Amino acid sequence: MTTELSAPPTSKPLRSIKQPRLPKQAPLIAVAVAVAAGALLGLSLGWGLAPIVVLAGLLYVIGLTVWSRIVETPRAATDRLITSLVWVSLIIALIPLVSLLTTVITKGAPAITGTFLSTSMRGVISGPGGINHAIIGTLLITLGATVMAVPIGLLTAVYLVEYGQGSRLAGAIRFLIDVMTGIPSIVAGLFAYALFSLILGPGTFFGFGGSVALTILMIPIVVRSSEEMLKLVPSDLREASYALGVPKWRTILKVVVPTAMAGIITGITLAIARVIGETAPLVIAAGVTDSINTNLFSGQMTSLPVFVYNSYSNPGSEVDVAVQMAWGAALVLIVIVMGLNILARVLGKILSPKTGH
Amino acid sequence: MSTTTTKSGSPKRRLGDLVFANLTRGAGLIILVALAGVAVFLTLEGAPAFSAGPNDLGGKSNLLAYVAPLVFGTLLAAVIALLIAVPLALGVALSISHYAPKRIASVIGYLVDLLAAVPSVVYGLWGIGFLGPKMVPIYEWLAEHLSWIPFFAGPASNTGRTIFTASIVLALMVLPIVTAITREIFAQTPRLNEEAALALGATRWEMIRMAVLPYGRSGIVSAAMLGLGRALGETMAVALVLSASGVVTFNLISSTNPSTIAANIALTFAESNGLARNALIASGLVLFVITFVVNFSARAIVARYEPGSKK
Amino acid sequence: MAKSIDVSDLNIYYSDFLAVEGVNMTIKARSVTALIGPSGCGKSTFLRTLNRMHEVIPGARVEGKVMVGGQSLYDSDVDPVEVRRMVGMVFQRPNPFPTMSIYENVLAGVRLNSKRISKSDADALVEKSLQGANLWNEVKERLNKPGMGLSGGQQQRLCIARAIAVEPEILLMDEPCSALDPISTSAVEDLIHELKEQYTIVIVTHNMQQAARVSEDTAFFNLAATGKPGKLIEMNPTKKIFSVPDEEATEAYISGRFG
Amino acid sequence: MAKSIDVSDLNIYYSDFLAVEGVNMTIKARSVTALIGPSGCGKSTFLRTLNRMHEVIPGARVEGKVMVGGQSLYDSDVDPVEVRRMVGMVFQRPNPFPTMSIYENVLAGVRLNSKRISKSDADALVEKSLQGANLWNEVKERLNKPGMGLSGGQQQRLCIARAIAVEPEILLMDEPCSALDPISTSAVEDLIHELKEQYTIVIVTHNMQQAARVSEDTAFFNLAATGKPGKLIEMNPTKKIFSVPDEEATEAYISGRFG
Amino acid sequence: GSEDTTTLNGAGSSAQDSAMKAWRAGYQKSNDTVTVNYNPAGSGAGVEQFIGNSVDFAASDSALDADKGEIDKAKERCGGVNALEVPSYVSPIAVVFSLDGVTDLNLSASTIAKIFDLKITKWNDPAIAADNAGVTLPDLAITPVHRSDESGTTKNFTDYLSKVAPKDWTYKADKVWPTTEGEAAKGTSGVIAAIKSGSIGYADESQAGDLSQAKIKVGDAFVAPSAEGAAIALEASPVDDTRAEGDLAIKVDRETTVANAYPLFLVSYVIACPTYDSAKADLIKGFLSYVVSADGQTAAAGTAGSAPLPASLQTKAASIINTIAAK
Ligand SMILES: Nc1ncnc2c1ncn2[C@@H]1O[C@H](COP(=O)(O)OP(=O)(O)OP(=O)(O)O)[C@@H](O)[C@H]1O
Ligand SMILES: Nc1ncnc2c1ncn2[C@@H]1O[C@H](COP(=O)(O)OP(=O)(O)OP(=O)(O)O)[C@@H](O)[C@H]1O
Ligand SMILES: [Mg+2]
Ligand SMILES: [Mg+2]
Repeated sequence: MTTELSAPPTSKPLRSIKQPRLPKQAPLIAVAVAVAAGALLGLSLGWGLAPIVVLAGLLYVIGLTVWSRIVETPRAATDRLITSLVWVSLIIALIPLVSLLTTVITKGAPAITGTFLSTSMRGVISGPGGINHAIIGTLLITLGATVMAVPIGLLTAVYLVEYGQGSRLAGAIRFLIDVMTGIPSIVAGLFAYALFSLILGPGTFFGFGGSVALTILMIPIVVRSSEEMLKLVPSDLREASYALGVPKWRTILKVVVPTAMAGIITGITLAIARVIGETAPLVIAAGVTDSINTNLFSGQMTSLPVFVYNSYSNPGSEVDVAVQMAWGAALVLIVIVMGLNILARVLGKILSPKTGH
Repeated sequence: MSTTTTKSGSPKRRLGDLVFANLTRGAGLIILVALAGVAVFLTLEGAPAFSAGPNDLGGKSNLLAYVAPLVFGTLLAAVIALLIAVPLALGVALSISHYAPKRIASVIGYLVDLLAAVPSVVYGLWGIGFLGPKMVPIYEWLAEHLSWIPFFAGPASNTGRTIFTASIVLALMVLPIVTAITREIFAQTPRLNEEAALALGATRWEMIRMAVLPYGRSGIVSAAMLGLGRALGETMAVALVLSASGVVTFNLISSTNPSTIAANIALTFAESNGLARNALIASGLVLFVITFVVNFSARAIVARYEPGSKK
Repeated sequence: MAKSIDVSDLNIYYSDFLAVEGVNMTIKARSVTALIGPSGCGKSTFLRTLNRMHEVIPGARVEGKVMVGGQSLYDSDVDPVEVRRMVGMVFQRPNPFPTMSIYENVLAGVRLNSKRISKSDADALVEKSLQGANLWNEVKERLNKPGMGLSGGQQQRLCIARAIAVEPEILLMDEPCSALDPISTSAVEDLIHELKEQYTIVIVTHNMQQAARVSEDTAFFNLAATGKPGKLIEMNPTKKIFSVPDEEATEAYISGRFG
Repeated sequence: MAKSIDVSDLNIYYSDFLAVEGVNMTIKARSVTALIGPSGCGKSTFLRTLNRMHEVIPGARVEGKVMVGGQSLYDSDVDPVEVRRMVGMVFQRPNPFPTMSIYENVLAGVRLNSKRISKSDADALVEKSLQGANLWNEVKERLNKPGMGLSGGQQQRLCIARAIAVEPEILLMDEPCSALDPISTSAVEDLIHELKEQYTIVIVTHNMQQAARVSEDTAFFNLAATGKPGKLIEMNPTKKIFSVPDEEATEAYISGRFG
Repeated sequence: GSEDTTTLNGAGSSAQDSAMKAWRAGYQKSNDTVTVNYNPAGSGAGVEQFIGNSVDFAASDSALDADKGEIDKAKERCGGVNALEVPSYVSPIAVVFSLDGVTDLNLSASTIAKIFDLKITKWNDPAIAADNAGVTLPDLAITPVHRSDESGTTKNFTDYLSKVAPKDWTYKADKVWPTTEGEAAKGTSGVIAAIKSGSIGYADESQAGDLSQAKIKVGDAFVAPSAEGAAIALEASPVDDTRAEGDLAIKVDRETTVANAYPLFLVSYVIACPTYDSAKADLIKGFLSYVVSADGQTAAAGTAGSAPLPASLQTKAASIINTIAAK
């Protein structure tokens, strides 16, 4: 049955493992050449920086691929092409980020002063005011949303991973969670507003209404990310705990969730970051005020994005001041989110499994 | 010691377990109830719009004629956004999971997560103030040289506030979500399969094509679906960036653009009342149904192409 | 305290798949019983029915009787959680809880069950258990360091310490040394020798030399073919199994003709 | 065609950790060489340096020389991708590509180089490789079914078919049977017997009976303690190793005094 | 909740937002414990919320609409009595443009209509040149910019065009921009931001910033947008006498030819009930009285660039607000 095989395949030519290869620094050389050529060509045609960069990028990708194609094998060339594309896509993704951040920082930083952070807009007609009320509003409303979305989301994720495997309900929940990500934020706001108008009577604008709207937007992200993280906990650990005579629920609470905590926290931060910048639902559900309101359950509340939006769209007579305040508030918002992010990472580090190495 | 013997008569299912299991199920049910609440709310508030006339529908004769162009714009913007965002996100995710050294990878991951933190208003302002003007020369070039392609029929917008610019902004907003999920999935590709490919003499890209992408296929689709949800539902950024006229056109670079459902709600909700308001909510319901259908079909497609590999 | 185990007519299923069929076996108290056999013959599956860990897998179930010290494990009014406290288990791969320190790992069984235990009692228990697992001297200086920081062999002994801290009467071990280097292996084997003074020990091993070294009795499982159920072929004192086994299949397996 | 392998003064590192130290070894062409030794002694690590799979792990590197048929594997102008085509590898756990059919799995490696392979050539190659792996008769009816649907032993033979389809000159196997039942194991062992007519085979095994059954030469690795580097203790014809080894440590290991 | 006695909630016109800032600040200064919130959610939303009893007062860029049943619904909300409605804010709407080298431009209503309807597409069109002797107009495409959101500004602008140049502007006055051509932008600030060289748009005069403002043809003269001009035009406009008592809706006369009048302006109203719960009644009466007072109007003029109400209207408005009483 192995007749073909048993014929000694001596006719096969001796295969060489040595292949002509590009020098190790080939990508760097290609970058340098591409930038130089792009700059030369671009400058001679009187182009701006952006087209030159694009040209250099193209030259790099094409040049390196062609070079590799000539010297190395076609497969190596493809590999280089993809590698270049991966790096280029990374750079393309980072350009807008950098641009966004520099825009916000250069336009927003001049607005940031002690009074800007510590006072409200109460009594301020045009002229520079403060965003203390909006900071408080953002923090309280987001806190409210987090306090609701995290337990519900986390428990649901636990259900999906630990209890619901294969059950129809779990399948339905998983599917509907995906659908939930498609709820337009403004619809969430309308829903929250309608809900509380129904329960508490018309005209119920309060921070908590905003929190409920944001909760609806947060939940799918919390569930999805926590579910993935819980799935990553090795079943070894669950079994180790069961074998010690620990009931399932305690195993989940004391072993599974803590082990996944770092990832769960990352997911929660992502969810917070996603909703903390929402405008439309908060205008509808939480209202707007110029004054400081520290009660989530009564009275209208302004959040930073709403403040940004209103200052930009209704700047009053001193447009420059208002617009600068808008950028300043946006900067504060981003700093808050970054702070949360770092806090989460630190928390994650503290809580995450310790390898000890 | 003898106290640890099995107590006869103790309940088979422990109380703690019973309570906790039901608690988690309850949380899941709360989500279902909330979603049902949203659906019921949209239906009840949207239903009256079926009797709305041209006065409340911006001159359109009936609800269908009112919503159809918006659906078109919504899908157009979301599709373009995904076409831009998904390949980019895959590239970024791969660079994090398979290309960059670990230290750099975590920095990149952090930076991309930051993109998720930028408020949508700021995206909108950036789109108007920075991206739009930068796109103008490109649009002019396209209108001049490629106007025979319907997408670039022109005339080019002089502010760059086109559906294409709006889609780029959407793509950026979608990028972090898709990246975050796909990079997790890529990182989990069984080492076994990657090594199998490498041991057969695959280059890095061939290894990714043979082992990583097929393994992550369903995850990529889920990630794209989450991103699509965001793209479909994004309100403020689109409302700010887009020069929306509510037409139906594939022309991507002129100042006359289709509007999207979510942006249209944001643009007209404030000044609407009565039936016009019901019509807007009905359009929200349509958006809800669209996400539902898209998700459903995406899952069906994934299931069909998955040869029983997903445990 | 250590108890004997009586298994009669045990069939073990994964959903509809009969993995192990018709096991009848008596395991003596305060002795070491080794389970050997080729891969996939159901050694792990069988072991896990002895502390009702089998049913943790969705769809898994058993038919038949397992009696521990006269009590039937699978009676309807028996709480599996209680069973598992009485019958401890150590796994193939050491699995200390990654979020806990060495100290907390040892106390995990007690603490996770929210028994209130005074600091001094806890200290005493930790020391006793770690000494019982031959680990005390190596870790007493760094009890608050994470358990994951130990070497594989130390981790495995930490898991044994964790298992004996809840004072079980029986200890099940599923290839406890297969991921360990030879020095750690012999440390664990020495430990098993000491533990059998107090516990009934059942150990699964792929390593026949190990079975010969540590056990009084040996049970040989085999299966006719993949997809067929595993069966207990022979159970006898280890000495006999390794010199003059009753069955030909045992002889073939031990002499290395397959497996 | 099969080639011999010469290893001289090989040190293998994971970042700063020296995992294997100073290996000198000659592996004969068209024969089976077994690597044995306790867990963690570096058998897998060493094996993976023979086809440059070691460097796939971030931070991993080697010092020293590996010559295959007179070509040095670690020269700077050597393409690791070509090395891996010449030196095939089979892993401990069968790893067919989950999204591919049996047919595609076999062709996976071939497709990489010759994209335009005619249907009839492809069919012939699939049949030849599957027959070479003793799997043809079992799967010829369902070549388009997913490879994951096979039993463990069949999957492992599928992986062998996949490896030999690219016509390597050397075949490395890392505990290819440790996850298989005895029947599948003996199928794979038979296969190894046939393959050595054409290939140079290096096999890592935990199972000394297996080493004795399949190999001409055996290399014994050991390590002084966890954290110390593994070393090649002795390499000799298998017969000699299992009867009168040169080293005491080998004797101790083989007679089951540890490991 | 609206039962709070130290908080007044209002919502509505975003055009009035700047003025409201001034009024709230001014009122809160003398009434330290009071908080007045104003949500510039839009006139429609404001009226809707007022009718739905969600806010205490509304501000709207157009008077309550009988056809849409707003008057009846407002009556219902106010316990069966007609709601009060007084003008509070008058703002000229400027036709703004950006054209290199050109800062002064005269445009007739019919030319504006043709430009926004894309009948005139180049700056050097004879129709424009005819009104601008001595100005060199470039051969450049015109990009008209309009609001993408619904707004009172659009309604007043289209109202002006349809009344003054009915032949060239065949659409009716509406909050929604009636055509799909041209550039669309959200909000006044969006329109301002979207005006690049060659563009033309319309926006509140106070928000025009650095953009050039066209003079529009009134009678035979060309008038630049100004608060005074708007006030003159407003004074020339009659009150709608079909309305109930307490409803001071204005029928704006776009075609006025009174000297220096600038008829392209927006008039915006505040809407409230005649009766409230006892504590609230005084609050709202106090606040709205301040709004229409000379002080309030000057404050708004300072911050929002609006035109103070003419004295006659101011007195009428004040007397209507004075009727607000506790239930
Ligand atoms: N979770 C499971 N679901 C379904 N079948 C399983 C499961 N675990 C094990 N089996 C099957 O049960 C049989 C016995 O497996 P088991 O793991 O008990 O063997 P073993 O003797 O412990 O093997 P090894 O020596 O490899 O550990 C095998 O056929 C296996 O495929
Ligand atoms: N990816 C890795 N990174 C760092 N160290 C590693 C890695 N893989 C293995 N090692 C270390 O290298 C040494 C040799 O491991 P290796 O896996 O080669 O042993 P082995 O002889 O194959 O053992 P086994 O029989 O258990 O497979 C061990 O100390 C191990 O901890
Ligand atoms: Mg087992
Ligand atoms: Mg190994």
